[in-house]
Amino acid sequence: MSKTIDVMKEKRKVSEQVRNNIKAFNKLKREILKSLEAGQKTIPEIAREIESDIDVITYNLMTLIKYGFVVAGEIDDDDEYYYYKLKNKK
Amino acid sequence: MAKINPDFAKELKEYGALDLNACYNCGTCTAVCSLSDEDNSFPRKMIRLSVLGLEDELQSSVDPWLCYYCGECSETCPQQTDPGELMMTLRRYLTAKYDWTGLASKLYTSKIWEFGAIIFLAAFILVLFIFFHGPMTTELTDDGGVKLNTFAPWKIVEIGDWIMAGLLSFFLLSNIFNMYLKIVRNDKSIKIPLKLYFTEFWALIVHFATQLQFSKCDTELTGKKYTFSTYWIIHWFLMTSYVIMLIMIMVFLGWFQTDNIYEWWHPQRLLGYYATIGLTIGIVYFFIERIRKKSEKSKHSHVTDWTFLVLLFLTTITGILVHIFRIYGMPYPTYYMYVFHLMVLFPMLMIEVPFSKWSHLAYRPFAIYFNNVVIAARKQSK
Amino acid sequence: MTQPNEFDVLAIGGGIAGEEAALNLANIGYKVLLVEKDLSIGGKMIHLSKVFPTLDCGACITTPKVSETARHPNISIYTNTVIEDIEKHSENDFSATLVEKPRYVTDDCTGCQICEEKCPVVVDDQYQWDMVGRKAIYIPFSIANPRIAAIDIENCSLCGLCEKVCPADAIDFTQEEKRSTIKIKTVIIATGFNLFDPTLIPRYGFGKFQNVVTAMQMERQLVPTRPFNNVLRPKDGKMPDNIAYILCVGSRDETIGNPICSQVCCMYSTKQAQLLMGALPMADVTIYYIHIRAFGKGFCEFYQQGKGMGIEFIKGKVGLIKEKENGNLIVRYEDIQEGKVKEAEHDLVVLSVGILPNTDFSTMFKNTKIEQDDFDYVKQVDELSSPAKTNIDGVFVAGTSSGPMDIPDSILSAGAASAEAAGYLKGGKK
Amino acid sequence: MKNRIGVYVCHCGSNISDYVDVEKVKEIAGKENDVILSKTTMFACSDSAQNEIVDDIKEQNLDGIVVASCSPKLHLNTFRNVAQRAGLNPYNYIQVNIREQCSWAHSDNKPGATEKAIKLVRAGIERAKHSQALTPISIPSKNAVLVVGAGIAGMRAAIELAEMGTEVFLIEREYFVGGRASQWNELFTTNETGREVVSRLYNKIIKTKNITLFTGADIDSKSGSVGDFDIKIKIKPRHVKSGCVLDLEKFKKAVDVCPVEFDDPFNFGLTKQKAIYKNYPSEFPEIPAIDFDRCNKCGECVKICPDIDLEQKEEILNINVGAVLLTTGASPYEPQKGEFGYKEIDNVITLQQLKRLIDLNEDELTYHGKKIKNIAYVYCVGSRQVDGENKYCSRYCCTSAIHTAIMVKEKYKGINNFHFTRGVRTYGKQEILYNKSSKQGDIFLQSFEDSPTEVYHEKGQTVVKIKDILTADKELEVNADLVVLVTGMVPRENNSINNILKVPIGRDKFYNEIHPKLRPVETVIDGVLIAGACQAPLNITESVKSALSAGAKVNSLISKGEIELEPTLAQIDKSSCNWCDKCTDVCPYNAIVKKEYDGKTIAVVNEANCKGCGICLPVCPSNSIQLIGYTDVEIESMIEALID
Repeated sequence: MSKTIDVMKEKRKVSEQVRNNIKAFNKLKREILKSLEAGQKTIPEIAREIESDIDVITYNLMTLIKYGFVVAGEIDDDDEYYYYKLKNKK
Repeated sequence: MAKINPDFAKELKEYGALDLNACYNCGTCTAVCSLSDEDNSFPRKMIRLSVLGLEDELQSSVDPWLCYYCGECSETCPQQTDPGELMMTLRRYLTAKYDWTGLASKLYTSKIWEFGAIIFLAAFILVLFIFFHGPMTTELTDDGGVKLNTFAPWKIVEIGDWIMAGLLSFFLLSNIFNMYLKIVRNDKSIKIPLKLYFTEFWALIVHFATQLQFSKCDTELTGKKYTFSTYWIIHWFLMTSYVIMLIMIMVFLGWFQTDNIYEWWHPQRLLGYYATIGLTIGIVYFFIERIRKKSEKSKHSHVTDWTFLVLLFLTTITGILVHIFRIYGMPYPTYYMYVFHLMVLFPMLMIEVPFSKWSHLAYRPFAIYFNNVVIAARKQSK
Repeated sequence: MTQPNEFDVLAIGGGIAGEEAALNLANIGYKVLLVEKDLSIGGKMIHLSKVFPTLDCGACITTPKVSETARHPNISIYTNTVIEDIEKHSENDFSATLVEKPRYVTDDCTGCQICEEKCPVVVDDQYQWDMVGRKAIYIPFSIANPRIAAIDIENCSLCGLCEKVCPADAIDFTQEEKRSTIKIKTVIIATGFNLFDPTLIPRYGFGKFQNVVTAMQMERQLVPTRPFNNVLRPKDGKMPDNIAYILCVGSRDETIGNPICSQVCCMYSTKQAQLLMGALPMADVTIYYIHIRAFGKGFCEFYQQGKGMGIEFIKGKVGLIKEKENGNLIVRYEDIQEGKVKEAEHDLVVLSVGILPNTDFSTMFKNTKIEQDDFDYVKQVDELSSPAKTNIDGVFVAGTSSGPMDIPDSILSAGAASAEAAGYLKGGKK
Repeated sequence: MKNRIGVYVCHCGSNISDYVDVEKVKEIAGKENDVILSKTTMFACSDSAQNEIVDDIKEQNLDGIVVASCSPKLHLNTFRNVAQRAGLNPYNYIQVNIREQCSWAHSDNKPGATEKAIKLVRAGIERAKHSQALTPISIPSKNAVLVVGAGIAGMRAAIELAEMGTEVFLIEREYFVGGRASQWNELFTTNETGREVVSRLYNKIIKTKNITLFTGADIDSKSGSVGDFDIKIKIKPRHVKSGCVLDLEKFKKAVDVCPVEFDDPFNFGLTKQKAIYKNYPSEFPEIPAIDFDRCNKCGECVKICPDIDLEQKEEILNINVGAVLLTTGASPYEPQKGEFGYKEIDNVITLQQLKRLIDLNEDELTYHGKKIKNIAYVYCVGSRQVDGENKYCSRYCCTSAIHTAIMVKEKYKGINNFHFTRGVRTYGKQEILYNKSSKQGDIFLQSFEDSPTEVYHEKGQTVVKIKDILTADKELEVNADLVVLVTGMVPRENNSINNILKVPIGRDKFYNEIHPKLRPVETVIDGVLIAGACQAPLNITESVKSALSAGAKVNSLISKGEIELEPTLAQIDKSSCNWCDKCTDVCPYNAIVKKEYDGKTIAVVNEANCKGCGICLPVCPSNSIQLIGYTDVEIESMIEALID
């Protein structure tokens, strides 16, 4: 059965920005998930590890929570930052 | 306990304030002002005192002199109360109140007085020249210049200068003393150790010479790319030019008003050129600013602002013309222009220095000095 | 499915006012068409946390009205649809052109969200006010109505995955704009409001300092379907413990052209502050204000309650905000009661942004222009005795289209519009 | 007995789940006998959750459902509709309130809240098991309404209702219509005067066919219930014959000869009034009236004008309506003697008096013969009280005071206005008035609750003093020629209506609606609606909005010819009842009547009147009364579940 997406592909072109966004998100997703493989971490810890701007980490980490890759854990001892961990790991 | 005087705002309007009553006391103006601090929080406090008509408190306040009218407050005021212009107005008001003769008040609030005084003083000079001028010789000097000193011998003019300087200083200093009484001696509860007058004296010197506060306006506090330095440089250029001119005619008139024509690099000519160029550029800049009304501080021009600029401009132009007519050997134009030059110069100095805009140059550093003394005294007594 | 093209009433805007007006008229027995430009009805209210002064949750009050509207036999709803023009021919005789934008998803969608899982694109989620990402195919929000996905074609990578995985075969990229003309007898404008964009006041650093947020962003952080796992700073995910509210951002301000008071910010800020004290028991909350406008039924008591809970109210509007290295913010303000300029450090600053008219209505009416007041809201031509009446007979205004209003006032205003519209309909051709 | 029960435990966002362990509640409920399924849901009221319930009922063939969520006040009907859509009788749906009764009430004790929720849910399940399928009672309704109070709100609602096709009886307690608005001159924002608006509306009313207006009329008694109220209206005689408009000359003479003189309430005591009067010449209805309580029946006026009839008697009129709309409005707060110098210092008046004063003074503002220059307005008198009872903000007064100050300044020369405020609340577009008054030179001062403005008399001067927070707490004072107390709103005294209709009254003493957002103009008394300033302080536009809104609700309620009523009624067992009269005595709704049946006298319930309150049950000596929907079996099984 032919897909309707082909109709759309003839009408529209995907912009460079959309492609770059996907690449950037996938890269960050890989890095964040990899970083959390080793154990739970706070946002500043993740940002330090993968040397990215902290606000970018916050945004993407929260998106990963929304789509079920990561869950929030306990808060740190200073009551400042939550720990985040992979969803399927205890 | 203080009584409210709602009529005061109307009185203040004559000095130039716009919609000061529109203020709803949000404090934005004070919060954005880079010169405002915990010791001196303005301009809202000044607006409030003006609206309520608490004259005693206004007159004992230094805040208006601490403001350099960067215009941030007026730009950000949500009620368009124009606090910056109110501070300018209060400076006019205070100038009038410091002046014990009451002339300043008349000059600020009445066009008849302002222009009448100019015409009167100009006429006085004209009469002096009509009756007492020297011979109007067409004979030129060896260099081909006009013999100005024959028509108006510098020694005699210098005596006139000194009399005028004496008068000016008397008025200005007595007004500053009046200011001192209002600002420092108003609050009798604070004891001011004599020592402080000496230890804080540096402020007077520094601020008089540099108008340092000005540069503080130029911060990126509000996140805007707003350079105040251009303004400060031009102001400083104008002020030094003016001071050089003043010193040359007051102290070194014999050296300055010569019949000899020196080479162009001679210090007499160089200083003269610096000063005239400085004055011309400055005046033209402020003319343009006031006409364009783009920056906050030049949006609203009181009649005295224009009078001052026009007089200064005429003085400069006539001074330049006297110089040109003299070195190119044109006797009559030189003589007439010289008379006209003095007819403008004299009223300008007599009115502006003790009673009007030019007195600000003295009041500002003195205000900072007095303020520092009071604050230091308050801190010591704590 | 063929839709009828004749209705008694056209209600423009599916927010709480549009729904209330539509429900009232439908209950009397009129056929109503409700047109919403967004993907879901419910307006802004459905996104709110709890609402003042009763503190019952916004969704709890909106959703029953939303479902009642959606199910009412006398109400038809077009979402994702804009009105191109409305023409009045005579009394009780209007026509309108509607343009329904393609969702690229058909009504067969069950809202299972499998497509959303697979979609590779992540862009800002406008329903969470850009604090978190969403996919290019998405259900607008969990309690959206209709709960049908839509494709954001601008950001779609055209990978076709969604179409492959959809169990209901609901993806349809061949959809195109649908234009239709309808006949109606009366029109109710309920287009609502926009929020002030605080980037227009650069002194507050919104957009530059990420820990400066709008009240709507805070509102989202306080609802159960929030973007983060708790109330957190958008910059670094830190739990804030010293929060400031700045009132009158974009209202009562001539410099941005909105001299009037927005009527709700004082109360919603007080409400959020109370909720924050529940969510973050250790947090300090400071509200910087000019005047506290707690005027409605129960509002003053609510404000006193907030004070009693320990919210600090400081009279004085913040002049500017500076950011520190650690993301904390320094606010500079004049403490009016002391008459002194001060600086205070907070770790999160909330801008209580004001209300501006949504002027979409202004271009719809073709043969007679709809009159606007000095502030661009719909002009009420007989404000004292017929508050819903506009300059066009048969066109009525409901809710915040006629000025800033809180929810109870909007609902009453919608009630008034429905009564006046019903009177007009009954009057027939006058 | 139902044996296929579905249980839904709602998170209510986090309203419930923050305190009650909803998962635990769900699990325990799932283990109960006859419970087929037990689920949690984020928002049970959301559309998707509703659909899920519908699907469950159909697929699992459920015969009873329990939703543990919020108060039934909010969502009982929502879920009854869900049941109905799924083909289940709505009365097999039971709502358990675990929000107001558990999570909110016990936010400090989470385990306790959870335990209580479990018990309540179990009781709910028991009740569902014993629930019966019921059919709502449908009663005919009359498409007619009684609107009480012919102020702007009442008149406006009457017109709109009539236009929508409902017959309207509009009654006004005073002899003249217009209420408070007729006392005010120019109004914000249109600058139309109150009287102009009143006359516009009055002219419309007399032209509208199906509105009947009675002035001098009050509710005397009420029987019946929604759809079919029988209401007796008491009409005070006007003593000036209707149908005859006195000519102006004669009326003036009649007023002249009247010997009775007293403070005119219309002008708040600023002027005197005679027993025969009209508040202002163009007042409606055009016929003057005689204040018979004050009239000494001397008969002087009758000599001048034979149209006057001192013998007229009170009339009682019966009307039958489907609903009642109360638009009885508010009164200005009357300051106590000595409150800011009121009635102690000569030149202290209220804002309402100032408004009348402006109306009465043409070229120059004088009070007690003295020319006025400085006016001090003291705000929040009778509102936002620190010590007094009125904690609420009266909403309209800031704007009203400022608007009046602008008018004073525009009308008279040389006035200075000083506003002693507690923070100006000119919300919304009213802000431009505040702006305007500031710009015209009015001076605003502000104090906080802890240091109120003071008014005192000293050396022949009235002084107003404030610690002004806008001037760093400086003490400031003004010598005022006139001190104007900006008084708030209090509800009108309506004791008779309150007693007859039993409308609930809130803490602020205004009538209380069911819910400010969901049902803002309805009261818990079916068929009795409220609108305008009797509900809360409101300005004219806001009152009219609420009045029109109520109009729409009234119309949709009664225009269909029939109304569905709750079937939860008292039911009397005919066999065991031996008429003893005890139940009729206690019934607050007059719903029980005596009837002959099968040769004996028994009590019978009038279904339209019965509210299902249950008060008759415990007084019945023979235990012959059951409350449908709350039968003894249901209640007993619930109690058992609770104590188990």
